[in-house]
Amino acid sequence: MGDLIQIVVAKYNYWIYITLMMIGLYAMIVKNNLVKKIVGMNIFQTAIILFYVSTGAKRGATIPILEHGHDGHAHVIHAADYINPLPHVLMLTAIVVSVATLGVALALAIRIYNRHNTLEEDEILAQIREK
Amino acid sequence: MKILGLIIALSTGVLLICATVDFPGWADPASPASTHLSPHFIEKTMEETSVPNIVTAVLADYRGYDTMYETAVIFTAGLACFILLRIFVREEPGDRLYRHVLTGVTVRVKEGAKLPPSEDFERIDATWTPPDLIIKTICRFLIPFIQLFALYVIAHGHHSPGGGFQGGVILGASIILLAISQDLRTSVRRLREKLDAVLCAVGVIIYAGTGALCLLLGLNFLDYSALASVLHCDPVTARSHGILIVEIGVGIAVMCTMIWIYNNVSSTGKYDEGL
Amino acid sequence: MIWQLDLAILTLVVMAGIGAITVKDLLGAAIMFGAYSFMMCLLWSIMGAVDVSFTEASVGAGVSTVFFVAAVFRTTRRTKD
Amino acid sequence: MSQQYPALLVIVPLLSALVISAAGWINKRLCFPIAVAALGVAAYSSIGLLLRVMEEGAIVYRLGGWDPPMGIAYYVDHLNGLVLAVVSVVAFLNLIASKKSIEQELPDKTAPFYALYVLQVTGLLGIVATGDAFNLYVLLEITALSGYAMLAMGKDRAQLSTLNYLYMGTIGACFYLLGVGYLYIVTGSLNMVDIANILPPLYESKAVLGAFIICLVGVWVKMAFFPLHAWLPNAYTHGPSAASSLIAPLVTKVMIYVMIRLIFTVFTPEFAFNILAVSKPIVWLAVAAIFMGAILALAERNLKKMLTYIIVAEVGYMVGGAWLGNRAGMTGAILHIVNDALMTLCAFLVVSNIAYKLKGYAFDDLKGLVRKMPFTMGALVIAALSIIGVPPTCGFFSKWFLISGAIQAGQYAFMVALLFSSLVNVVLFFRVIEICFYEPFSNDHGHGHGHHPEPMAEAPLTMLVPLFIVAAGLILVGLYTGDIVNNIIEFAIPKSIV
Repeated sequence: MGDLIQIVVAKYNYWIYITLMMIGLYAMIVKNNLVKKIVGMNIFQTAIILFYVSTGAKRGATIPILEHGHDGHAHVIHAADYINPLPHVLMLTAIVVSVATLGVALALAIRIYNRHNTLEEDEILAQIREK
Repeated sequence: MKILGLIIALSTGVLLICATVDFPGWADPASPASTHLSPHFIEKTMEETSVPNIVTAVLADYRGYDTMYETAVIFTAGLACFILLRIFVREEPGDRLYRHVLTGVTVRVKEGAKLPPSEDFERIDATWTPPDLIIKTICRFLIPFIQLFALYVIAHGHHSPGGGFQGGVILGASIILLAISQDLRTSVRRLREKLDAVLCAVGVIIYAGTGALCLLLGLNFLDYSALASVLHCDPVTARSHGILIVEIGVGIAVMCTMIWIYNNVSSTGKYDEGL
Repeated sequence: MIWQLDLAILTLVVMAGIGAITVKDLLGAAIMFGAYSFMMCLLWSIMGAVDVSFTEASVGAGVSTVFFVAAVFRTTRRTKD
Repeated sequence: MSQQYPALLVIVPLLSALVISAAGWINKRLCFPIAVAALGVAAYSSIGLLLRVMEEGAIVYRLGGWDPPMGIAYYVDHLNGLVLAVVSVVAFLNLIASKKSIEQELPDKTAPFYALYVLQVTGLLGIVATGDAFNLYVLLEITALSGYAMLAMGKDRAQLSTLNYLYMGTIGACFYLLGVGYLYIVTGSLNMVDIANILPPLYESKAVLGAFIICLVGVWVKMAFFPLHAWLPNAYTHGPSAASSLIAPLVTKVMIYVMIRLIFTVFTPEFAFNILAVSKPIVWLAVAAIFMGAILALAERNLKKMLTYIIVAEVGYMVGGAWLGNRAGMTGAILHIVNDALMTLCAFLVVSNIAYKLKGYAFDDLKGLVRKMPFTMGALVIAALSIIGVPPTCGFFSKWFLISGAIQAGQYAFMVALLFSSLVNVVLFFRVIEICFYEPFSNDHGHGHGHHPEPMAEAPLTMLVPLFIVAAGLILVGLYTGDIVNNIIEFAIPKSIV
C-alpha cells in the first residue's frame, strides 16, 4: 500500500495529464456540438503538451537559460544544473500546431453554421437527410 | 454514444496508466531523457552557437528544420482559413448602417442603394455602440507599448525567454486589440489584406531562404555557419546571427497569420464587420 | 518547487477543463478554456518551462480565446450539451 | 548538386508554395507554371535520389549540419526512395491533370489551392524522407491541415465530413505524438535509428509496449484502418476532384509507409513480430477490414464513394501483408503501396474527368458513357483490371505476393479475404462497366440539359494525357515487377525477416 501511494504521489503530474487527456477525448467523441468538440480537442492537445513538459522537469535544476557574465569570464556549465530543454522546444512546435488546427477547425465550423444555421451535429445530419 | 465514448476514453486512460508505471521517476536527474541528448545541448550550446537561451538555440539551430515547418504549419493554417472563409463580394450585401459624424444620426441604407459620396458619413457595424472614451484612450496608449515589448521579445530571444514566435503573436495581438477596441475596418486600413497575406509568405520565405542560402554557399541546408563568409564573422557568431534572422522571419509570418486568421474568422470572410 | 501551489493549480486545471466541456453556453466554454490555458501556463512556469509557458500565455490564453470568442460571436452561443 | 537531392526534394516545393501564394495576389496565371516547375524538380530529384540509393546504398543527409542524434537527419534507403519517387510522380501527374477541373470547380481561389496542393506534397515527401520521429509529426500536421482545407472546398456536406476528418486526424496525430513522447522518456532520443539502438534492453518495459500501441493506433486512425475508417469515405467523396485524386492515392499509402518504417527502423522487426504476439489479431483485423470494405462498396450507388470503400479494403491488404511477418507478405505490402497509389490515381482521375463533363458520378449518371467518353472509359477498364488483379496489370503481382505470404504464414483467412475481395471487385466493376456500355444514353428522363449531347464529348487533352500515362504505368509496372522486387524491395526489407 505504501508503495502504491508513493507511486501515485511521485508521478502525480502524469496522472493529471492522463485525466485531462481522457476529458478531452471524451468530449471529442461524445459531445454533439461542433465547437464543444473543438474545445475538447484543444484540451486533449494541451494534455499531451503537459506530459512532454513533465518529462523535461529535473529536480534541483534551474530554467534552461545559461548564466553569462559580460565580464568575459566563462562559467563551467553542468548539465545537472539546468532543466532538459529538448521537450520545451518540441512543445513550442506543438503549441503552434494546436493553434493552427484550432484556426482551421473554427473556420470549418463557421462554414457549416453559415450553411445549416446550427452547430449541433444531429440537427445538421437531419437537415442533410431531408434533402 | 455516451457509453462508447466513456469506454474508449477510459480504456485509453488505463493503457496509459499501465505504461506510466514503468516510467523513470518524475523529475529524476538520472532519467534517460535527462542524460542522453540534453547534456550535450546544455553544455555545448554556448560554445557551438553562442546563444545563452538553450531553448532558442535548439529551436532555431539544432532542430531548426522542425521550426521551419512549424512556421509553414502556421502559414498553412492562415491559407486554409482564407480559402475556406473568404468571400469576394463586389457589392456589399444586406443593409448597412452609416453614422453622420457631425450630428450622430444613424442612417440605414437598404440593400443595393448607395449613399452619396461624402466625408461626413462613416460606416458602422450592425452592433455599433458609441465609442467608449476609456477603452479607446487606454487602447491607444497600450498598443505602442505592446508592440515595443513584442519587438523586444523577438530581439532579446537569445538571452531571455521569448523569440520570434512569442513576439510575433504579441505583435499580432496588438493589431487584433485595435480591431476589437475600434473596428475591423480601422485595423484593415492599417494593414491591408494583400500586404498581410504577402507578408505571411515573406516571413516563411525569410526562414527557408536563409536555409537555401546556406545550401547555395556550399554547406547543408540551414547550416548557418555558411553565412560566415557573407557576414564576415566566425562560424559560431554566424550561427547566432542566423538564428536572429530566422526568428525575425518567424515573427513576421506569425504576426501576419494571426491577423489573417482573426480577420477571416471574425468577419466570416467578408472583411466588413468585425467583432 | 512548492508542492502545495502545484497541487492547487493542478486541481484548478482539471476543474477548468471539466468546466469548459460541461458549461451549457459556448461563450462560457470559450472563457473557461482561456482560464484553463492560463492555469496550464502557470503550471509550466512552475516546472521551469519558461519559453513554453510564455508561448501558452500568448497563444493559448490570448489568441486562441480571441479566435473562440470571434467564432462564437459569428455563429451562436446555443448548445445542447 | 546530387549531394543535395534530399534537401531539394522538400525545399523546392516548400519555397514555391510560398511564392505561389504571394504571386496569387499579383497574377493568378503565374501560379500553375510555378507549381508544375516545383513538382517537376521534386520528381526529378526523387528519381535521381532513387537511382543513387540503388547504386550506393542508404544516404544520410544532415540538416543544419548537425550530426544525427543532436540535429535532424534524413535517411533515404531503398524503401523510402521508392515511396518518394511514387509520391512525387503521382503528385506531378495529378497536378497537370487537374488544372482544368480546379479552374472549373474553384474559379476564384485557384492560387491558394495550388499553394495548398504543393504544401501537401511537401509534407508527404518530408514524412517519407525524414529520420526523426518528431519531425514526422510536424510534417504530418502540414499534410493534414492542407488536406482539410482542400477537401473542405467541395460541395454539399464536404465541410461537415472534413470537420469529422479533422477531429479524427488530430486524435491520430496526437496519439502518434504521445507514443513518441513515451519513447522519448525511456530512451531520451528522437532519432529513429538512435531509438532503435537504445531500445533492445528495454523490450520488456511496459512503457515501450504502450508507446508501440499508441503509435500504431495513431497511424491506423490516419490511414483509416478498419474500426477507425469511418471518416474516410465521406471526406474523400465530397471533396473537389483535384483534391481527392491527390489525397486518396497518397495519404493512406504514406501512412502505411510510416507504419512499416516504425516496424523496420524504430521498433525493429524482432520486437514487432517475435516479442509481441500481436501479428495474428492484427491480421484478423485486416481480414475484417477487407470484408467490410468490400461489402460496403457493394452497397454504394455512387462511383466515387464506391472507390473510397475500395481504399478501405486496400488498406486492409497492406496492413495485413505487413503484419504477416514474412518476406513475401512484406514484399507484397510494399509493392502494393506503389501499385495502389497508381491504381487509385487512375480511378480517381477517371472520376474527375467524368465530374468535369457530367457534374455527377452516381451510377445513374453514367449510362451510355462509353460512347461519350471512350478513352476515359478505356482507362477505367485498365484500372478495374488492376484493382481486380488480372495478370498483365500490376495489381496481380502484389496480390500474388500477398497470397503466397499468407500461405507461408498459415493465415488462410487472409488469403480467403483477398480472394473474396477480388471477386467482389469483379462484381463492382462489371456493374459499372455494364452500365456504361450497354444501357443506352437516355436523354428524355431529365438530366436537365434539354438538348441532345454530341455523340462524343471527351475530356480535354490535358486531362487525358496524364490519365493515359498512368494507365500505361499500371501495365508497365506490372511487366517490370520482377526488376522492382529484385533491385529495390529486396534491399528495402531487413535481413531479419525471412
